[in-house]
Amino acid sequence: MLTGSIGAPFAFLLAVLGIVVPLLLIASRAKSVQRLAIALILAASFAGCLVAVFGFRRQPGTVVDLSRATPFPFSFDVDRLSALFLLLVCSVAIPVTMFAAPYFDRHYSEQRRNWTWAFFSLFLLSMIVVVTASTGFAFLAGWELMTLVSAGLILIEGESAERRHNVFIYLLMMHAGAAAVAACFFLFLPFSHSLDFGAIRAAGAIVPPGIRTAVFLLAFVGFGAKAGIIPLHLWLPRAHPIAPSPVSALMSGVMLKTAVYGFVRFSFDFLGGGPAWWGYVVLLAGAVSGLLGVLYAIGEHDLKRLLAYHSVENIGIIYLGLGTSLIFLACHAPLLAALALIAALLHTFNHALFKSLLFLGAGAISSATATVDLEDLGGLQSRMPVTGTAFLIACCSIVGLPLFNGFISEWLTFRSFLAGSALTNAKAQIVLPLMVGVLALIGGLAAACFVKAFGVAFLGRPRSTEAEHAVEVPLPMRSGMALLAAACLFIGILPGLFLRPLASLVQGLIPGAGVPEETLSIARIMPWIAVIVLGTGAFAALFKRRKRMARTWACGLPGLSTRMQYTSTVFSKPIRFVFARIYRPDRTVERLPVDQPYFPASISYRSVRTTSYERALYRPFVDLIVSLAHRLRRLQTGNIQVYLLYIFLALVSLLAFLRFQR
Amino acid sequence: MLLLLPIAIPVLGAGLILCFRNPRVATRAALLLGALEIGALGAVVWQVHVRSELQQGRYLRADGLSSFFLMGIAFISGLVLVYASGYLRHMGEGRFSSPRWFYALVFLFLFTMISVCLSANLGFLWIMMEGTTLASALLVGFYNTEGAVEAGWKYLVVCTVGIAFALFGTIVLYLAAVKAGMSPAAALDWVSLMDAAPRIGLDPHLVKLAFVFVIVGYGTKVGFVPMHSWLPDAHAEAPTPISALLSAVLLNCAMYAVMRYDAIVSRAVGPAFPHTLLLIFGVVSMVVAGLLILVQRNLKRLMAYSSIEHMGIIAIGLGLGGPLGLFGALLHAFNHSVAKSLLFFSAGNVRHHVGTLRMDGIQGISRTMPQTSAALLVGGLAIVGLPPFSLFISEFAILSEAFTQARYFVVILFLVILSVVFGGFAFHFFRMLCGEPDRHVENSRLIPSEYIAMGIAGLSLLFFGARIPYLFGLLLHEAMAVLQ
Amino acid sequence: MGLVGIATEKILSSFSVFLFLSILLLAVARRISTSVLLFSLQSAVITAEVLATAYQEKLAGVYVVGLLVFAIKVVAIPRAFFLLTKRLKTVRDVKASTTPTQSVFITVAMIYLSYAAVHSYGQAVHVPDDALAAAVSLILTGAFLMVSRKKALMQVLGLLVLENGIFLAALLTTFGMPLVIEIGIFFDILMGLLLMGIFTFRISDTFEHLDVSKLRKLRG
Amino acid sequence: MNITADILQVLALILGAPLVRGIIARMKAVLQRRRGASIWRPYAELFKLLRKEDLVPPTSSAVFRLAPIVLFGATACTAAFVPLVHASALLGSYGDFFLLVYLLALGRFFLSLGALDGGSAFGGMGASREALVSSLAEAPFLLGLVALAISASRADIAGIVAWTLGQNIFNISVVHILAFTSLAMVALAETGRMPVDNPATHLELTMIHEGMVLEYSGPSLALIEWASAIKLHVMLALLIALFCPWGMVSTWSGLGITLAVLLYCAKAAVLMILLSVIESAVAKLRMYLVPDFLGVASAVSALAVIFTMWVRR
Repeated sequence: MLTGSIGAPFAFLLAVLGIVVPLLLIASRAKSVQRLAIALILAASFAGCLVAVFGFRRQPGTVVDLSRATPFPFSFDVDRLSALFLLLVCSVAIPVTMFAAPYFDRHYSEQRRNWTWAFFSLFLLSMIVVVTASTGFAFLAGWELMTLVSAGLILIEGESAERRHNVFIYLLMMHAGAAAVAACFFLFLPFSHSLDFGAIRAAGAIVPPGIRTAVFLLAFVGFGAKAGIIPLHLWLPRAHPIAPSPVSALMSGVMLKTAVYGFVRFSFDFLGGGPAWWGYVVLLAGAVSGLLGVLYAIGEHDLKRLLAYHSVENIGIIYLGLGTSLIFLACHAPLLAALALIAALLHTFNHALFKSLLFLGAGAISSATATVDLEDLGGLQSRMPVTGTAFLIACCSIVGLPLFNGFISEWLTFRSFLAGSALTNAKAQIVLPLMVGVLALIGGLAAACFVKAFGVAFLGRPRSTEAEHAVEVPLPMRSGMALLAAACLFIGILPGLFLRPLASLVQGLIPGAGVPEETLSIARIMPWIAVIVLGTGAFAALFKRRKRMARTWACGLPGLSTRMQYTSTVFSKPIRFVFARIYRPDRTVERLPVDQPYFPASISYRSVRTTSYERALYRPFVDLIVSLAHRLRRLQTGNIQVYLLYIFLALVSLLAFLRFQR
Repeated sequence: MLLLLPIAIPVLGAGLILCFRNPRVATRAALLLGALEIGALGAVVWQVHVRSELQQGRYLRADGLSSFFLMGIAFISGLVLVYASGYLRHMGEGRFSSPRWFYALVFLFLFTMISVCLSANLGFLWIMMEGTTLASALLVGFYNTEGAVEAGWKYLVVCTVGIAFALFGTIVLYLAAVKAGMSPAAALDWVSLMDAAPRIGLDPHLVKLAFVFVIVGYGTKVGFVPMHSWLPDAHAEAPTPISALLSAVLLNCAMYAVMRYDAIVSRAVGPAFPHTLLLIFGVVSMVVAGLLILVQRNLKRLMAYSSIEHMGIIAIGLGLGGPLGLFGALLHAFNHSVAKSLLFFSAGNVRHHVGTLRMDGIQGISRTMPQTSAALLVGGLAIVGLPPFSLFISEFAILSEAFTQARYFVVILFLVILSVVFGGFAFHFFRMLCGEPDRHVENSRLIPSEYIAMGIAGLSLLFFGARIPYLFGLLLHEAMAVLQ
Repeated sequence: MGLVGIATEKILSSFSVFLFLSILLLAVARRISTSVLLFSLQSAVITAEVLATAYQEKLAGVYVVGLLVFAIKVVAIPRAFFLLTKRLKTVRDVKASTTPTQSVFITVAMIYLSYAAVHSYGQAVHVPDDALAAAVSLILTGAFLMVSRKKALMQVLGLLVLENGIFLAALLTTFGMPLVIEIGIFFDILMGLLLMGIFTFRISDTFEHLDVSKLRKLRG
Repeated sequence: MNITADILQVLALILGAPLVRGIIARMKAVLQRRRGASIWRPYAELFKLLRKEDLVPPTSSAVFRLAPIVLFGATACTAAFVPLVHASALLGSYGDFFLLVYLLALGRFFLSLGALDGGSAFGGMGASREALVSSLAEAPFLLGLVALAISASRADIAGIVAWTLGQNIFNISVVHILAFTSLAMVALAETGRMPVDNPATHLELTMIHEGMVLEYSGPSLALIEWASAIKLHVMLALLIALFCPWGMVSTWSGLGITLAVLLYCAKAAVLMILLSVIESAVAKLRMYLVPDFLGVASAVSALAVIFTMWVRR
């Protein structure tokens, strides 16, 4: 039942999250019970981190096996890849739980709060099950549960028509994605005869090429839908913003990573890489998602939608790394493949840290000023210093500036592109170095977007009374954010501590790969860079003496009003003007009354900036199915004679089938 | 002698109940009779488990497969009787539409279905199957409204025509058996037919002709697509407990009959022919019913089409045949009946409190009727085959079998239709459960009988999703052994 | 061989022509009463064939079945029909959805089809071809009647013709199934008729007409 | 031994930066037939500003005063990567050009935030335009450097310089020409020189870099001006080191060093003349023509990368 040293804590983790906490919360509404539940969740997450760290060093083997109880084999195994993602889930869960405790108290009534906490712990459980499952059945059960529980968490917040529509799209796309993922597992059945990961891994070699391609494409689509790759990202900017902030932090920071885990598990662990065009498909998807994701983000002025689009961009960067690694595998360069995979996995971990911090920051803003619309915020840094600083660190990390963790993984991705030029394969030699330009453009635009996001939200003068009277969030929320910010800085300045285990993990996945030299050089130089920059900065700070207040210069006018500041829409106007073709905003200008254009009573201007994928890509497909259904509905005419005719026709056609078959 | 008990109780009970004029007494008597009936069925199931088969004269016999379906009938009829006891409190006192007539017909209906499962002789099986149509036709037309009469008439005529073809199929099989040298008395007996099957198979054309007529005949009762037209009308117009019985139990009995024939024919002429037919009907039913779910306006018709779709899934399971396919088909039959009865119970509550079954008239019931909408949600999630519930297990088994046999065409359709149905159900349930409730619907709480019925159904869905009980597993494997 | 033996020989070989005749007339019948009369004639012919087979095959059970057929299908059912048509006071017209000429053509096609079908299976069952063909054409015409007639009673009649066809086919090929099963089948047919009668009354009460094609409220 | 040389190089780079600006200003004035201020004026300006007090808007937050410090720290750090006279730089062999580019990006990021914190329209306008220009400039910047790295098959700057030293002066490959053009164009955009942004202007509507620093005064303004001077000098030194490093010495001998310094000053002078000629001859580009300017730079650098494949064969 529980094997190995980490079996016990892992079982404790599952039991607490899965059974103890939900039952406790449903049973009683007392405040003490709820605090106990939160404490249990924190303890379980901490145990999860321990299991992940110890799991890293031990030989992989089933940790917890429930197969005797369940109809199909249902067991868990913490090998190196699972350990990394388990660490990711649990390490992000601790600060998010600390943040969520006061947040839920402030936002929800008594009864809803218990349901939210119950679903919260089930949500964590489902993600842990997904990343540590070692049989197909357990993985799929966790996968569907994750979608259901997250949809439940969103719906608890409210039931407006627009929210329902978004959750409906979310559930529909996730279910279709899950069907593709299920197909991936089942395609191995004729060869592995069981859905146990070990059997699938063994069968990976004897699977014919046709099936391998089918599995890869299904995995790409199935996990791409959950990760939010561009054509399949429709649900992401709709579902994340409407979830409560701690939940959208978990969804954006952690749930997307389970999709990356699934894709890596299939393309590297089970299939062990494939022909080169696999890599190019993933590379293209990554580039498109990265570019379009950041461009749409720049157009947004709702902070949470902006962050959701940035998840699409960062997933794009992760897929760039994965694509490069697949290309190197196809060109038989295991060392370079290892470098690219390390870059992708590190960026996955980094993204989990800073994206959840960003969403927690957005949550802090929304609980302090009851709005996340950038047009109404401003001047929050002086009112909410800790949130501001944490948000600033997260912005620097996501943009990939040195001294922060985002830079390490982007730098490794750059170096893997550069290393691509050393390949003998002509196509890769050209495409990969050019990808440097794409990633640089993504990085530049991300910098522009987050200057806007942080600058408009936190700096300058408050643009609304709520922002004016904003007050710092309580201690647990601040400590949660501080924890994540510290982690971002720590990995940014001392990456070595993290890169060595990652290198050993990747050696397991890619046979014949040593430790890439770049990981060592970056680990050596980053501390020096930090010393120089901070030292010079400290030296420069010596010159600063007395500070005198003086009103901002307003070209001699009596005083600046808050409306004179740059808002987020105006800030992004130049970039949106340059990339107008991508946005294709549909503007509607309406003059009332219509017959007298020159004496308008009122003129209203409305422009929707992001291109509507729903109208272009999904609506025709859905309309086709519904029209087919309507045509079928006409078959049920209501007349009994027609029904009898159907039976006789069926009989006659079967008899004819029998007659000719003979 | 024990086999006579489960048959005698409903028949005598039906007669007994008729003479209780007072509705409350009739209900209590019905509950008592129901308990007796379940006890008798339990005893039979236990005896079969102990002695692997029970024979009573030439016409009654219980083996592993029949005991599995008997257990299903016992469980669902128990739930229906408990629910009906609460449901009938607002039924009028018409000449024919009073509780005592209702219970009498219900027990007659149970009698016919139990004897279908206990029949050893294919002719006797046909007679009792025709009996189920007759008993339930009156129940479908019980409310005597325009819709009910129309549904009752269509149900009676279409099913009788279907059953007539099944009779012709039985006769052709009987002919083939007699031609192959079996004595007339033994030629309809299932066990001897199974033993003599290879000999009968020497002249395959007659056996194939017989199976074609049987699958069209009993297929009408199961609700396969070209012959399904009666099902949505009958289930939508019948009173709720009856539509639960129809959907959950009657369709399974019809499928039981198809299984019996499938066993004989596949042993006679090899599984290729019957399984291809089952697969064709299964896939066509699933696709057409799955698409029709999208455009339904009436809640009960939505449930009816979902039953057709799930019968399609069971047929696909049977058509695939392997160990997992059979396991999935049988398990799916049981799971579907539990989930479908839960859904019909909640639909009945919604109809009573909101006043209409048209889904655009039902709005925001999660606030006005919290428990019923919770039951509706649990039923909906289960019927769509999502993990925590038991239907996910059986669909998982059927999918594994389909992939092991590398039938990619079936699998693609299967997965696409599952997503389409999920979309349809999500669309309908979101509109009903969320949104602002219209004013005049007052908040309502469940009465104890409804609470028990729905609670047991919901809990068993969850329980079977996590772990199949040991005894149930044994029964399942004995049933599979019979068909192998 | 005796007079009776020759008679039974004659019956089995030539009576099927009367069945074909009854089918054609049924196709063109305008009124319900003539249809019922034709049905009882048809059943009488079948009773004769049953008794002939019983005599030839020396099977006691088949005699009982023959008497049953006579009692139910020749006497009881037509009487019930006449009672019903009188009580329901509805228009006696059959209201077919196909013109008489079309019906005849279709019935002839049915007869041809049944001959084609029987031919391929006929020698496997070494039974006089035309008798089996008559049985199969009865089935097909019964089906056609149910589909084309709009009146509820005519649909019931179509069903009965269908059942006649099946019964005859069963009798010719297998000389009747075990007696208990035969009796059970007859009992079921009777109960089915009883219920259809009840429903016909209900339809005429609620809808004031018996036109089945107008029952179209439940759609989609 | 060469640690001290490297540190000297870094100090020379940082301290010599205002001088470079002074010389360029002087050359422009001479070209425009004006006397122009002395080349040491930027130093005087820095000392003046350092002695003044720091004016801070009341509504701004701590980021306003933090921005110049981080900008100066980051830009000074980039100076450690570029070799002037000695073939290796302090961090030349460890860090590569990605690090250099992104350190510059760090400085720009905080400067833009400082501009927004001022709370005036000009800060926002400067920051928004800087966002556009810098985001479009990063791609050609990196692609140009990648082209050189591929032809030298080395990623660190010192390695590229060492490789170019080994090449013969006259067989200039097409990759180098294309890379030089694109990097020169990017340098103009990065340092805010004429075609993209007019450094000397105070006309609100046209300025990008000046718009951002409008609110700053006293020591903060000094640090910002000094940092932009360092960035100009670093770009200059980078162009010289990557494209014509001949004359650099690898050993620390007295004669060699003086010759190298003289050669470096000559090369720098040539580039400065070129820059001031451009600044005097060319009018400032309209705001929405800058993306096309940078588009050309990225196309040229992409072409350079593609040509590396054939050149090396």
